[in-house]
Amino acid sequence: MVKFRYTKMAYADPDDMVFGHAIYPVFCKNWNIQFGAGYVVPEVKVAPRPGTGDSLEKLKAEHEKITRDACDRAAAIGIPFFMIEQEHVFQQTYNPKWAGEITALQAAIIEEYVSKYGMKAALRQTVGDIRVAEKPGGLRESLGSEYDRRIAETVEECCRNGASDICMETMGGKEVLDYGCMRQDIRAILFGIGYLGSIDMEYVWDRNVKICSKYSTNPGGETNCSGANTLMFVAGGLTSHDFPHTVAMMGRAMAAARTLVAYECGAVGPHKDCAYEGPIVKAVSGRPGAQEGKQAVCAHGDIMGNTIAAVCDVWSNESVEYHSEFGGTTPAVWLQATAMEAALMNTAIQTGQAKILRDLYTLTDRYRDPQGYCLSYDNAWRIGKALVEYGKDIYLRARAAALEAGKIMKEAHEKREVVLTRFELDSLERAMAELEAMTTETSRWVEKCIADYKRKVPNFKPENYGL
Amino acid sequence: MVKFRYTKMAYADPDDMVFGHAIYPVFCKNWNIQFGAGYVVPEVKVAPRPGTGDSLEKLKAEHEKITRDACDRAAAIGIPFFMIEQEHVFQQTYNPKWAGEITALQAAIIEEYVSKYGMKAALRQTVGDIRVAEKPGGLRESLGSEYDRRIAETVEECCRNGASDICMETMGGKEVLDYGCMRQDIRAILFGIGYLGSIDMEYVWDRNVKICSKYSTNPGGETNCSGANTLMFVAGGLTSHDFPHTVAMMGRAMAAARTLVAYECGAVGPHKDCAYEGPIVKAVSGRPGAQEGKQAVCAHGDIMGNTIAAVCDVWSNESVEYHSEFGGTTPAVWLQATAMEAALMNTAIQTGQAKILRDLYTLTDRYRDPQGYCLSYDNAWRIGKALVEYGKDIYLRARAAALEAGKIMKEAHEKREVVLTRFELDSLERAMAELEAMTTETSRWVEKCIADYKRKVPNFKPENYGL
Amino acid sequence: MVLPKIKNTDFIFRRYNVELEGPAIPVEETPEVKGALPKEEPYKSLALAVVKGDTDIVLSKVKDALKTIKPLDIIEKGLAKGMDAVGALYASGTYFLPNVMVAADAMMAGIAECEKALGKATEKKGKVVCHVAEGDPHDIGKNLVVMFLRAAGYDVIDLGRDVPIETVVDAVKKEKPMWLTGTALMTTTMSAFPKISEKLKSMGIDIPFGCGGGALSKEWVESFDLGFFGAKAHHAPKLADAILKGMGWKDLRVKYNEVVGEYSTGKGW
Amino acid sequence: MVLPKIKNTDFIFRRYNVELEGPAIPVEETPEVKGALPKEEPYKSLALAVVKGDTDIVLSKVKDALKTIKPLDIIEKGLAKGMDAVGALYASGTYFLPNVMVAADAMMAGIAECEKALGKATEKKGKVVCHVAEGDPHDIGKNLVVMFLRAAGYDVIDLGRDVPIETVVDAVKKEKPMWLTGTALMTTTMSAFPKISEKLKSMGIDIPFGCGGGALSKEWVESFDLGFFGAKAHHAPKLADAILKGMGWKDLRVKYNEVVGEYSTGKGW
Ligand code: B12
Ligand code: B12
Repeated sequence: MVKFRYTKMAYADPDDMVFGHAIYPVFCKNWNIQFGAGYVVPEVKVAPRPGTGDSLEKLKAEHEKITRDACDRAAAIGIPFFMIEQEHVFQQTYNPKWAGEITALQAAIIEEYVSKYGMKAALRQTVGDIRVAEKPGGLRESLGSEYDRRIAETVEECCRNGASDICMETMGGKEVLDYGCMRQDIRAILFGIGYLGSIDMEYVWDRNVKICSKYSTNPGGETNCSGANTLMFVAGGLTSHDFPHTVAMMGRAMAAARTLVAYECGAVGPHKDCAYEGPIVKAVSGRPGAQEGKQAVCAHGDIMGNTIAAVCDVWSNESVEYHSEFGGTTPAVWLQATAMEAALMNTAIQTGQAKILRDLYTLTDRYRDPQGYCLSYDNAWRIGKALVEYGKDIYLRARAAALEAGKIMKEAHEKREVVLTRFELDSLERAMAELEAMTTETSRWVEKCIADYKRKVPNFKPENYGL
Repeated sequence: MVKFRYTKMAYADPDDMVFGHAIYPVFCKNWNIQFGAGYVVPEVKVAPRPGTGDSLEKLKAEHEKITRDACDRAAAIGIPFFMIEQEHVFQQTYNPKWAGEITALQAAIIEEYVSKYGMKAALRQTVGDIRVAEKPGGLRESLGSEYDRRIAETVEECCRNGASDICMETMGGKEVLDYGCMRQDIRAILFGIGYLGSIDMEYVWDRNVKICSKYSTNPGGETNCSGANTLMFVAGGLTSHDFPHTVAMMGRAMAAARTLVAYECGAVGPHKDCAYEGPIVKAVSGRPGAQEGKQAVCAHGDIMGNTIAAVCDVWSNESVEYHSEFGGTTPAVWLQATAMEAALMNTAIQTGQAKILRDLYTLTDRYRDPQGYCLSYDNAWRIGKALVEYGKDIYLRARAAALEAGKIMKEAHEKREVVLTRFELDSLERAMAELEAMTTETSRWVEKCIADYKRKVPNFKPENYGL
Repeated sequence: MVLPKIKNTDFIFRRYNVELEGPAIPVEETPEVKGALPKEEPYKSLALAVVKGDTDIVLSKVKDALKTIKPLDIIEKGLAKGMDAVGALYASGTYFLPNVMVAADAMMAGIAECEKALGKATEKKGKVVCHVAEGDPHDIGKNLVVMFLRAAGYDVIDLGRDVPIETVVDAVKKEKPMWLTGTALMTTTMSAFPKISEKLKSMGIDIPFGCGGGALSKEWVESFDLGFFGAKAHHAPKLADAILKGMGWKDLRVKYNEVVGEYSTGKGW
Repeated sequence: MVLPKIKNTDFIFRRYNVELEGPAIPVEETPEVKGALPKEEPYKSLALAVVKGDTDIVLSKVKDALKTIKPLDIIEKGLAKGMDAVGALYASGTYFLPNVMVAADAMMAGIAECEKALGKATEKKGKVVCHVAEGDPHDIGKNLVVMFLRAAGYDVIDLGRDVPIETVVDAVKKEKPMWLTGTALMTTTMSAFPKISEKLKSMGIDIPFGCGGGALSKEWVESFDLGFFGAKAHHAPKLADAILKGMGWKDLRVKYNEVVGEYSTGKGW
């Protein structure tokens, strides 16, 4: 159950938002680190190599390297604090015992360095959402989902074995979102992300928060990877022809409404780095967030890699495969990359220039693409504001966020601040019109969606959402 | 022959130095790009994979990928201008025909993109210095060096086939420097970098400038990779125990005296990215320079990756091997990385905040390590100033630069701005004392060095330097 | 914002898409459509309805046409031509993915209508089995491959995502497809592919195994037999056509760019 | 500077080296030296002179000692013990590379003096051939390997840099070393190593081939027979000792960390 709904903005003025500072900083049980407490923490995330998932031994050896190489580099260049995030591969979440042993190993290595050098550190475990809608039991343990049962066990194992915080990237609504993504069907996108996604979030995070509290592990938060990131990814670069960036941005705005649910269930932040909806989420919640951008080029292309740094509290490389570069192995290289950027932000904070640097980041990609424009903290705040007006209704708030994003993009186009292509503009106008035409009676809208998408999307099973 | 010697500072005030601006901007013959003309140009450099040097066909295929992937990404994220640098592998310089064909291929691909998108671009060819002191003919064509003859031919082939500019990392003095590096012998370092290095630079660059002028190709410039970078590299990170960072910095100061020789022969800049002596060189010469740092983590560790950006005109990733990442192939990934940073700098320029960002960069690593402290533009300027006082004498000016760097580091330690370790401080004081004790009669000093190092360094052959 | 407006964004970025994508012209007037569309009616209108992705119009036109024309002609001379035009529009950058998707949906609806009239399924060009590796939930790439293949007239057995090795091998044994595709986006799931290749080989099955997805590289896919790397989903029909003409996995490794008619690393975005 | 001073640098970086490296104490008083140094004179002073890297003192003390003591005793009980202490000081982070280098120079000078008295070269522990790959000028890593091995009492044939494959193979054939090392820092020169391995194998020579240098990775080196990856130059003596004790390249691939007593990727800096 959610404990409350956001109906007010945490930040009264967007100008109060700045990197390294959150209204509700977060303290970690181990290694003395804080988030949003006046400094930006660099994060590194490295994926194990092909084949290493074959056995626990191999996977442990790989995680030992990842952790050690990162800690070593932290000492070598004088990084004062950092977070190592481990995103589980399938095998890790599927085998709770593996997840536990690997967490314990990573925690022990960090402990070794902390006691030698006295750095501040954190170990984030991002448990994989291995549930598959079309498999027996679907998304719910109560329906007999073996996958879901294992997820809960894995969360517990990670907490027990020394994780500083737990994150997830849940998949709720993904089947409908995917359908909408491929056909640019804005209603499917809204139903998938805003409605089904939010329902599933509540299910998962209510449980996560309960498990975490047993071990004083922080329930971190979410990202709408399965929805908004999929849209952003398929939308691609300026020269891609797969999905309009304007509509991807509307999906992103809806994602904020969904990502907030983790906090409404009691998660404390920082949410996950790939949540580009972060600035909206922070504006509404005042909680610290992780972001990725300019230094996540290893993981994916990005056309707002500076802008998105403006109000971050953790700065991440997203994810890179373990391998060697001339400059070291990837955990070393990419921790250094994010740490150097975090150091720049922390210098700005210490010299009283944080807002200047924030605005430089913001302006750099603000006009490059409609997504960067909307995720600039001032516009993000506006989207948040529209969202909380309908904060109690998961459908209406997601819709309001999307509409506000659409409005912002149209204004930008009219002011010639971000000139849109025909495709971007047409798609935007069509999506706006469809959204506006939707009924504001939630139950009627939901009924219609269920009926339609049950027919159109074979994997969509309302019972997965208690519907 | 050098055309002149630097005896005055181009910048009267260090505060006039800022990224993207040089007193003498450089124009390129092709693709409409300028350096130091009010914007920072991102650079990408990618090394071919193992095995691709086996044949011209393989090497061409590899360079086609490198060039195309970079150009593609430039279009995809809207990069307005960029430079592709190709550092030759042995096979490329050794076979002038290969170098020519590859240059032509790369130029054709860039042309294709420029004509489609209208971006500004440059193609830098960095010819390998394949000369080996101990092989027949040593460093000089006149002594029968086959390697040297081929270098000259390769320079010409690159010019003829469309290179925008030519750079090199010459090896003069390396044999003596290496000896000095391993034994922390400051005199050997000074003799290797400051004296022998400068003599060899004159030999190579006089020729390069002549060849380039036939084709209106820009003679770019140098880096003291073989000297100062070796020292910096062996010095490593804070936890390395191989060479004192303070003495490495003194070598770096000497390197400025040497790198300037290219300009004294008629090169126009930008010098090469790995010349961390760049801020000193720019202060003295007013010419644009390339630098690498925060976004060159792929290539090497770096403890001044922000500071070094402060006055750059080209921003580079140094070098990465061609391979795939989740986010694309390395040419795409790393061009994006440097371009995103360059965009931040260019935003600062366009919003009138360049000096603020410059100082944020500077302060970030200024106190992290004595090297970053000295290469902060204000201190770099001081080193340049000391250097030009003795501008006409290659020994004395390198010595003066090193002494000034030493002085700056001692001051920093005394002011507790950069607290040194015992090892760093001891080494610094010893080196200072030795430098101060040296005769200021150049010819006497040189004679003694020749005699000593002929004995101690088997590969050192004075005739390689016309001595 | 504490900072002022930007004087000149040309030094920061350029929106090449805006610079390149000229004014909107109706699709009917693009050279791609003009070139591919049939001249006579009702084929022309049928094809155009597919191009526009309008399922309702397609259905009504098909029903109308079925009164006088043979179902197979409707498909081949009408609907399929429309889809050809869509392919060309996508390739030239005029059409975007969702346009293709809705056009494909419209065409499929039309074909289904024709098949109803025929009383049986139409003959497909060939059979392809597609799947996403075990443990891997990333299926958008695979879905695109399926869509492009179906739109091009192939019979696709879609095994879905998180598919165990055995299931894949059994499907190949049972369905005897001309081509098997695999998609994997994670370093830890992709290792299923060489195992599948081993099993198939040990059963004497020599089938091209096109593998794609974020985590894979050409080099890696070519490290096991049968495998060839698939860069972009929209390459699938051209690859299938080539396989139909007899190209094997060894040829496809070398002639990939030629076959699909473009250079793509298949990495990033 | 347009910006003010930094309030607190602890949030930007920390100089862990300064925090860790306590106050200067004379090397004589470090546990490493106390543990390794001989108790009796003149061995103690001899060893200490090596520790301090003072060639002049070493030479005069050796000359002195030679009047009463056997050259081999001077080396084994004096000079070599000093070098052991140096190794320990380097490992613990008290000594830095140049300290090791000058100590090695001093010891070598002492040994040469003893050998003069002996009338012949002393027996070395074993023979190692070292080289840098063809086309590669980067030889600092190789020079360090050579230095560490010589300091540890090995006979090193240093072939230099930019060494053709044939030269390496011939040297191995002729010198019959217990170990061959190769260093390569460039992606385009490292491909010489598998070729060398092939040639050696075809001649029936099964010798551990330790390969290191910036461009290489453990995985790559293990992709050809004989090869094992060398991470750090100062590992060389321990590796040589292990080879002397009969370890082969296959063991070294697995037991590397155990043998050298530390974890190192050998990448970066
Ligand atoms: C969207 C996304 C998701 C969505 C997927 C939604 C969906 N329906 O597929 C969701 C949220 C579910 C998700 C979940 C996870 N993800 Co994810 N995800 C992504 C992301 C951002 C984009 C992937 C995508 O859809 N791309 C677009 C499609 C179209 O591309 P594609 O499938 O590659 O297909 C293209 C080509 O490859 C080609 N193609 C593909 N197959 C074939 C076949 C043939 C024959 C041909 C010709 C062509 C072809 O065609 C397409 C182009 O035209 C990537 C980032 C990235 N850099 O890849 C991460 C990424 C793949 N995910 C990653 C991770 C770690 C995860 C999680 C494990 C995270 C976690 N711990 O929770 C979970 C999975 C949990 C689990 N079950 O194990 C990592 C994988 C790292 C690794 N180890 O390898 C990535 C790389 C992100 C990163 N950098 O960290 N993810
Ligand atoms: C210094 C340097 C130079 C100096 C070398 C001076 C010298 N005496 O060696 C000079 C200037 C000559 C030079 C030249 C060039 N360089 Co250079 N250079 C470097 C640099 C910065 C540092 C290398 C170094 O000395 N490292 C320190 C030593 C100690 O490390 P090491 O040799 O790896 O050894 C360590 C371990 O590997 C180990 N080890 C090594 N061997 C063995 C063996 C055993 C058995 C064991 C146990 C251990 C072991 O021990 C050491 C640690 O304890 C690197 C950067 C990098 N990231 O590596 C580039 C680098 C190697 N150079 C590079 C390039 C491209 C060049 C040039 C080709 C550039 C050009 N076009 O001019 C030229 C060469 C021209 C030619 N002839 O072809 C690239 C190579 C890229 C590629 N294709 O692979 C690099 C990686 C830089 C980069 N990122 O671009 N370079």
